Amino acid sequence: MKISRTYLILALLLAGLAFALVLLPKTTRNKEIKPEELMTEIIDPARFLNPDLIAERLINEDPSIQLIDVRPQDQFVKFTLPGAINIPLTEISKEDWEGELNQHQKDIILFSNDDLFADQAWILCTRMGYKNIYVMKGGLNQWYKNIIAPIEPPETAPKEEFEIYSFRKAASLYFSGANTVSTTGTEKGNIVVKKREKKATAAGGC
Amino acid sequence: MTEIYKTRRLKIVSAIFIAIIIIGFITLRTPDFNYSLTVEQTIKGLSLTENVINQSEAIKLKASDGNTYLFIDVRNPHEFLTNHIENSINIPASEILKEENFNYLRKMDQENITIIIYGNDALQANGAWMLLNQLGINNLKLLTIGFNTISQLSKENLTELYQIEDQIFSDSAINPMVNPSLHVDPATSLNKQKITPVKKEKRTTTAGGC
Amino acid sequence: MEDKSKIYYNPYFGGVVLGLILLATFYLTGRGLGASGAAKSTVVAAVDKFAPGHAHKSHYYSKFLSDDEHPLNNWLVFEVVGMLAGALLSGALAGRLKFKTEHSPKITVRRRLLFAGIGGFMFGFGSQVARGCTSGAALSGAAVLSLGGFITMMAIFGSAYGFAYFFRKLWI
Amino acid sequence: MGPLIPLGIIPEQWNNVIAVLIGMAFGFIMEGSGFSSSRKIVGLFYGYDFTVLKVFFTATVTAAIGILYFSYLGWIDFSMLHIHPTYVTGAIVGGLIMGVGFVTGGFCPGTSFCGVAIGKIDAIVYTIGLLVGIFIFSEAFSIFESIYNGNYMGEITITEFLGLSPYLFVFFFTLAAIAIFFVTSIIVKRVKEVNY
Repeated sequence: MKISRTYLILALLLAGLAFALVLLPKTTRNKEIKPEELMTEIIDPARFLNPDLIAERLINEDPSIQLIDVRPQDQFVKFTLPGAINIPLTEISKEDWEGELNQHQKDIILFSNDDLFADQAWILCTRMGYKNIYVMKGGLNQWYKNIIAPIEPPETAPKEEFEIYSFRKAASLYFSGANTVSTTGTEKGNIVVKKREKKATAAGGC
Repeated sequence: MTEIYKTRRLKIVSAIFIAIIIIGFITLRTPDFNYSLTVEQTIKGLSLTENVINQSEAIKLKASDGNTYLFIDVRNPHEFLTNHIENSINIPASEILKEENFNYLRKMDQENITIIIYGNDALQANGAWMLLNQLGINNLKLLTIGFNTISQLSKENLTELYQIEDQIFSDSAINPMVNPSLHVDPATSLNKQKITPVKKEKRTTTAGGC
Repeated sequence: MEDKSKIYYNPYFGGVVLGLILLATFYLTGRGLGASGAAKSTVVAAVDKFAPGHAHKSHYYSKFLSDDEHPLNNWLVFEVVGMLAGALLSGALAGRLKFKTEHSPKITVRRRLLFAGIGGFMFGFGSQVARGCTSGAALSGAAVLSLGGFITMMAIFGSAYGFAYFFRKLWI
Repeated sequence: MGPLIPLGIIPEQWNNVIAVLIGMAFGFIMEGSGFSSSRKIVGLFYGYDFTVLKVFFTATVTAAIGILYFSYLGWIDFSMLHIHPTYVTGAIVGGLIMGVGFVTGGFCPGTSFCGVAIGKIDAIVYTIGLLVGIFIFSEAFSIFESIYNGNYMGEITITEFLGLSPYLFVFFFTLAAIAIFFVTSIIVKRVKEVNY
C-alpha cells in the first residue's frame, strides 16, 4: 500500500526530528549569559548609581533597595552603610549568597571603597545571570566626599549645585545620627532614580 | 481517491517544516566565544597583586625592552587621538570582541607579550580586562592608575597618588553614620532577610483565563 | 463525483499547518492561540456596558477591566474576528455556507439544539474554571509543555471519553 | 531574536493586526479540516472519525518540536513565552466539566466559532450557551473561587515538574502521538461507518 508507506516515512521523519532534539549537544543551555551579552552589559553605564541617589533612597527608607558591602569582612565589621550586608568579593559566587543576589524584588547596590571591586563583583553576578544589580559610583570614598564631608560650591555656581549641596548637608546630618532631620528636608535634592528598562514579558491569557 | 487520503500537500508542508529547521542549523553560528575560566577561577585572578599593574611598575616596564608588553587603550578613538600612552593601541571597550581585535590579542598573548589594559580610570578598563581574562587571555594586566591620573601626574610632578581601593577617610569619619544595631555578624544578618530566591519564582500575569 | 462540501483536508496536513501557525504565533507574539478568552471578553464587555457598577465591584470582572482599555480591545478578540473570517472564507471556497442544524437522524433538531446549548454552557463554565479551553489551555499549553496545559488536556479528553457512552444516542 | 512583539522587534501596534491574520489562518485551516462539523468532531469519542484527534496531536507535536528547535537555534527566548499557569484543581475540575460539554455539545469554543462562520445553527446555539456559561461562572465566582485558585503551582512546565529533559519528553510525546495515530487507524476500520 503506497499511502501507508508514505505515512510510515512521515512518522519516522517526525520521530527522527524529535529524537534529533535529544541528541543535540546542550552546551548553549546554561544559566550563564554569553560573553557577547556580558560585553554589551559591561559597556552599558546604567549600572552606576550616584551616592546621592542611594542616600536619598536610604533616607526615604525605600524598602526596594539592598546594599551589599563587597569589602573583606574585617573592614565590614569596623563600619558600613546602614542596612548593608557583607558579601566579600571573593565569596560572591558561593551558593549561600545566591538567594540574596539572584532575585527580582529588590535593587541590589554593590559598594566597596572605590568602585573597582564592586564593579568586578557586578561583572561576575551579571555573568551568572543575576538581574537588578547596581554599583555605587565612586564607592565609599565618593560617599565620604559627597555625603559625609560635602564641599560648599563657590558662589558663582549655578542654583542646582546649591540644591545638591543642601541635600548633601541634610543627608550628612541624617547619617551622622541626627535624626531630627525630617525627610522633607531632602526634597530639594529630589532626583528620580532611573531604573533600567525591563523587557516587557508576553501578556497572559491564552 | 478523496482529498482526505491525499498526502501530496502533507508532504509539502512537512518538507517546509523540516527545511526551516535545516536552514536554521545551516545559519546557526557556533558561539565565537566561550568562557575558559569559571567564576571561581576568575575570582582567584582578581587579587590586586598579581594581575594588576600600578604606576611605578608601568614606568619600570616602559623603561625595559619594548617587545614584551603592549598597552591597550580602551577609551574612545577621540580621546585616544587627543593623547595616549606611547606605543599603545586603541581598541574601544565596545569593540574588544570584534574578530580581528580579539584574534590579535590572542596572538599577542600566545607570543608571551604582556597586555596592559588602561582607560581613563581603572574602572573603565576593568570590564574589558575581566572579560578578556575570562575568555582565556592569560598575559593580561590591568593598569590600576587611569590615564586621567597619569596626565595629572606629569603636570604636577607627583610621584604616586593613593592605591586603588584604599580608604581615603578615617574609620571614625564614617563611624557615626552607622547605627550600632547594624553591627551584626553577617551570618545572622542574612537570616533576617526574607527574600525568596528567583529559582521557581515566576512572573505574575494579570489575564487569568479564557 | 463526490459532494464537494464533504471534502476536507488530510488531518495530518491540517495538523502540521495548525502546528506551524501555532509556532508562528509563539514566535511573533510570545503567546498561544485561544478562543474562550474572546468569549469571556465579550461577556465582560457586555456586563460592563449594561451594569458598569456591578462589573467593577465583582471580583471576577474587575480582573479583566482596566480604565484605559476597552475589554474588547484584546488580542484574543481580534484573533477570533480573524478566525470567523478565515472559516467563512474556507467554507465559501468549499461550498459549505448554509444555515442548517447538523444532527443525528435519530434525534430531533430541537433535542440537538438543547444539548448544544447545554454543552456550550458547560464548556463555557469549565473553561473559566480551568482558565482556558482546548485551544487556549490544551493546545497552546501543551505546545510549551505547560503542566497545567497537559492536565487540562487529559482531563478534557478523559472526561469526554468517560461520558461518551451516556450520550451515544445523541450521535450514533 | 524572538518572540518578536514582546521584544519590541515588531512594534506593539501591529499586535492586533497580526492577531487578525493569525486568526484567519487558524480559522481557515480548522474549517478546512472539518472542525465546523459537530458530528465529525465527536467521531473521535465513538471511534468513527478521528480527524480532530489527529489534527490536535499533530499540531501539538509539531509546535512543541518547532518551539524546542527555535529555542535551541536562539530564535525564541523560551522564558519570554507565556506558559499557561498551573492551577491543579481548576485544571482538573474545569477539564472534567469541559469534557462533558464536549460530548453533549459536540464543539469546543474554537470549533464552534468556525461553525458559526459557516452558518451552523447548532454552533450558534452552542456559542450562546458558552457565553451564558461564562456569565454564570462570573456571577457565581465567589462560590468557585477556591476551586479556581486551588493548588497554584506557578507557570511551571511538565518537564520541570517531572524533572525530565524537555527534549526527551517531547520525543516520548511524539512517539505516543504516532502510536495513537496507528491505533486510531485500526479502530476506525473496525467501527461501523457513520454517515453524516
